[in-house]
Amino acid sequence: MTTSNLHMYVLAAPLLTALFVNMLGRVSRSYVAPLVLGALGFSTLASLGVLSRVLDQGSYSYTVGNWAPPMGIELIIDPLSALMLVLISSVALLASFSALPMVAKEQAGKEHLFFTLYLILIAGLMGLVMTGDAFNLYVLLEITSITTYGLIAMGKGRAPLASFNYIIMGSIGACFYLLGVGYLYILTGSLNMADIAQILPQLGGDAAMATALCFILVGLWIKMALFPLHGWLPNAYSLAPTGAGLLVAPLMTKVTIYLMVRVMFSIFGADYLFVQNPLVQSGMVWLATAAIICASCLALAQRNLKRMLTYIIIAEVGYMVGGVWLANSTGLSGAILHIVNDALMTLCLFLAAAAIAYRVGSLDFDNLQGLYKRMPITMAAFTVGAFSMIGIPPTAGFFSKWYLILGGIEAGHWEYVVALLFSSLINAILFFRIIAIAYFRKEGDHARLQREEAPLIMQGPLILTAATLIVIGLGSGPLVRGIIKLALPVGF
Amino acid sequence: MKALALVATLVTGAILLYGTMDFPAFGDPNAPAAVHLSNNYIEQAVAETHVPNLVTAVLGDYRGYDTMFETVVIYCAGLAVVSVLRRSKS
Amino acid sequence: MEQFLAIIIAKYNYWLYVVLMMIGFYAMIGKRNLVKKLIGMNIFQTAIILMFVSAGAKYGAKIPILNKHEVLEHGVRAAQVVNPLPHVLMLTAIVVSVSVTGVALAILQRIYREYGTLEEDEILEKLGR
Amino acid sequence: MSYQSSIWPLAAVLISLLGALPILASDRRPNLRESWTILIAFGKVVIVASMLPTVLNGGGFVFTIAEVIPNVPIQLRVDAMGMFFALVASILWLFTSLYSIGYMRALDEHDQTRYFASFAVAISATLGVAFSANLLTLYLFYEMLSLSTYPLVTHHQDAEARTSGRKYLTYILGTSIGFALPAMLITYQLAGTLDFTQGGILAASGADASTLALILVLFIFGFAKAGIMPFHGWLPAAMVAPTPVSSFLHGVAVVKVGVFSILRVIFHIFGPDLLLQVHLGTVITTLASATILIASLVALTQDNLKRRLAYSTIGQLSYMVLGAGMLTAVGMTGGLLHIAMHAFGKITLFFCAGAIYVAAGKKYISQMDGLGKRMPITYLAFFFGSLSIIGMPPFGGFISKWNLATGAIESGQLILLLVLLVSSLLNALYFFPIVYRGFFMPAAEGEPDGIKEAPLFCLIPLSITALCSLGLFFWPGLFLRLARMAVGL
Repeated sequence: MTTSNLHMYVLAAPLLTALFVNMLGRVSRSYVAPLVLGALGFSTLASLGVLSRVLDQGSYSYTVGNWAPPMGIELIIDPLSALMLVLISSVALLASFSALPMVAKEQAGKEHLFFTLYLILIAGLMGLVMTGDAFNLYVLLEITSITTYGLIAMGKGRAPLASFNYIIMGSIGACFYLLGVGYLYILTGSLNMADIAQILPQLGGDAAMATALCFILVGLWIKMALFPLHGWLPNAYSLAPTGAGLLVAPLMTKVTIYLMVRVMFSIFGADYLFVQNPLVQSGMVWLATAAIICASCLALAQRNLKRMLTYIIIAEVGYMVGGVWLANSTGLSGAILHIVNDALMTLCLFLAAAAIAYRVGSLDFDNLQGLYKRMPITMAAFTVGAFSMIGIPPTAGFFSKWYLILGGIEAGHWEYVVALLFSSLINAILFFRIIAIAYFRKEGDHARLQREEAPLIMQGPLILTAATLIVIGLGSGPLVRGIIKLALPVGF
Repeated sequence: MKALALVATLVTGAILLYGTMDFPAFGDPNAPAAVHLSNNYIEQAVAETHVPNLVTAVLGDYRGYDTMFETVVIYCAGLAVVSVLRRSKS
Repeated sequence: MEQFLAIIIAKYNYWLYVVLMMIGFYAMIGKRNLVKKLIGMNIFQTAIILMFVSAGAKYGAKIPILNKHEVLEHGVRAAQVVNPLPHVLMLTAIVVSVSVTGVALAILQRIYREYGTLEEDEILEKLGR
Repeated sequence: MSYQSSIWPLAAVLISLLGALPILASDRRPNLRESWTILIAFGKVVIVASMLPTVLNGGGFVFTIAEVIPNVPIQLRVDAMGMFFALVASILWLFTSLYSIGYMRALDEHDQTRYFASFAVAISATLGVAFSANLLTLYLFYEMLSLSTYPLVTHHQDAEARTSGRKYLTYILGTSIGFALPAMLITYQLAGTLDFTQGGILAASGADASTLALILVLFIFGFAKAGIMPFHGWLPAAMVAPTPVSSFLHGVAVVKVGVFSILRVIFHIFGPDLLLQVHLGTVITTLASATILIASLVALTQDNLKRRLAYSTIGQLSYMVLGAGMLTAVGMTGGLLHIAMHAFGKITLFFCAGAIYVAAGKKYISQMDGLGKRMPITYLAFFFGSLSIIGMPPFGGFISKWNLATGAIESGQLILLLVLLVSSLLNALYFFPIVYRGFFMPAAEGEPDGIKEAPLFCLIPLSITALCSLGLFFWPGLFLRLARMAVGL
């Protein structure tokens, strides 16, 4: 194994293991857990290797099958994609620990099917962050979508309906993206991002270019559930099987935001987006502002923990989209840092929700009373995750919010600054409402509650994630200086 | 609702048509799409891959990575259908 | 006006496919029957496929299957062969489209099993009860 | 001033934070748990005191925890001003710990482990604020204090506690996120740093007066723990907490953290010179004066003893802000000094209120007739405390008020002198009736006879703090010197 194609091993491990999980899982369920954890553990280590190599020796591009781009498909391994690889593999690994017992409980008899789709989804996400080819991106986007459709539809009750809704919306998004790529292809004759970026400025085709940009972006916004295109997300994510939600909720929207960043800067370039079209740029910040405020208000109306979290995810999408479109390096660093932090925060909260669901069953607010006595460790970790979402130092969420707000001030977009602060306050209300419910009990109920924690395999990753939130918070200086500054596109 | 859908459709269509303004005419042999990559494939593919069918050459070789994922898509879809339709034992 | 017509005639393929796409798109977002939505999705995707393929067309060119020996000896004039790349892309896109349709149909089956109907309004009514 | 790198500031902060762990671990053995509490409190005083000589000699300590944002590390630094506050807080925590044991045991409260653990975290945060080297670190510990006191405020876990807890968080967290955080970010954007620097960091930024005014107001309201009106409502609400919490946190630590933060901002972010230059001192003094007068008037109307003390606290806190707003060295010394003087006085008063509740089960002033004869020590201590707060010689409060009055005259704002005088009169009006009722009114009919002094664990700390209030008049030297060093005299 040489290190020059280590990133391919990161991708191949879950993809190949998926086959074995399906085959061996039929024979015996006991093969599933070691295979899944082994593959993802390997991927995590390998992706760390990729990251350290990139930081050490700089970005490199990899040509699949040795066909030089733009003829063949190019993979780009730069600090940003390496960081995303680490994020995806580690989040997936942590989520799997908790997903295993949940799936055994909810999907008895279908574990091998579930985890095959699950691993392919992870492989798809890894492929997405590495690819440098616009069409390849579409194929991978559809892989992640189809696996997600399947995973969500495995849920109970209304889940298939939510999944169908997601299929329709997701297909519109994918089709729009494909249309945009088609326009770019007709315009330039190329599919390689770097190649397109090189040809585009030499062409006069402003209308087609703008249309392509518009459709690619709208397509991705549907996939990332940017308000007001978010309609499919709350049902899909809250009704999905718990094990699927654990993986999908932290990663899908974040990876799509990464894709937006990639497409924006690798194909169209900052100059075209921000300098030539300042109106679009500030319009986008306003849209993000509206997204943050509306999604936060919608979250207030929810009476179920998971549904509330899904609306928070939508609000956080607004954070990052706004940060990217602020068009300064502070805002962009904040957005990238927030991709990492938000993935971990969401993971932490969903892990806690899974642990609660495992013991309590329902996640409606009324059923959470007295939880601090019953599941103190789970709730402690939940509290850390909640603090991070609110943005209380020294948890990670504070620091990404710091950069985002600072970027907003720098760019003079005060509406965005206000929206971020507003959303922090709403998050504080949302989470302290839950904390209060879980801390207090029904009037007059003074029976000594039994401690009944979730199994260790669910607690372990939860505690680890909560600790990571604090460690990343305290280490955000080196993280930004050492990785994210390097990950910014050229010109920032 | 239907009116909204109609408006959305018309707007989308109008933008798409507006975008086609810059496109080369149908069948133009000098269109960018017809000269940039395509010429490379047509001229070199046979020599490089020894496959007379250019579509196969590109599909199986130059863009084999895509094709690998294409098969994965089918595999996923099959699995998803099975897992959605099979009732769980619990 | 004449100029405009000339543009349309020169690019009539795109105009046709955009109209087709929008028929599908409208069905996806406007129709209340789930199967019609799915059919709309297929129309949309098919129109995109057609658009891509038509972008690869060249007047007077032949299909991209060549005589290997002849090419190796004499080479080939690119203008005489249509662009193979859109075909390749669309093979993949067709596969994706079929797969999504398959999954969606399976899900529709489950929905039908559960609610006994595929009309969105009726399902929502049943859920509201 | 030269700072030497040292682990001691961190130790001072961490000892009680880590101390929460053995407290939690000894959940089922109350004696062991309380021994831990005392031990940690004592250790904390020792560590803080051990740094005192260096600070008095013009030195200091610094410790960097983490480098988080360019130019803004999470860093602890011990200087005269921080030392001043840390000394007050850690000494009074020791007394409060003793008092807590007596109070909680006498009332047989539930969940005492959680109580003591949260308390330990809260004092950690307080020292963290005292030793913060920059605004970000201060903000971090400020939030930590808000959150760690939430379980204390809602300790009773009933409907009233729930409402108050919500109010508490809404005010404290809401203002800190809504006002203090953006103010801090704008400051960072303007100055490129958040370090507390003698003379301020904003002077060099060239910001115009309206921006500065905006930042200043955001900061003053953002640190709502200082109870500047109209963001004072949380303090009376927080009185549902057990009395030791009210006495220490809402008489000393929490509220003074708010004041301390505002003072830090005025002294070391803006710098008095800059504020003088753009005439922003009046903004501070106007807000503070209004709060002083209104709070004193409201206090007159309160029948619940703890609520009356709470409104008194709101008024007294604004004295400190007022002193800082005078922007003269003497006024600023007075403001800072009042942190200590008020702390010793007010904690005595709260201790007494708690002792009365423990011994007689009474919360309302109108029910306390004739109680002084049965609980003479408690009532005498209460009398001492109130005299100190009113500012009578020979009690500590006189020294700080004297400085404040001098500062008012020096700054040429005689109206402020008038505010001080009127409010002192009001202070007397709302304190003396309590003492008078206790000693000279006959007890109500049908009063049970068994009422006697509270347990020793309660009585001893309150006597000591009352005597301290007295002693600080004669020996204010240490605090006076630290305060003068802090303002650069």
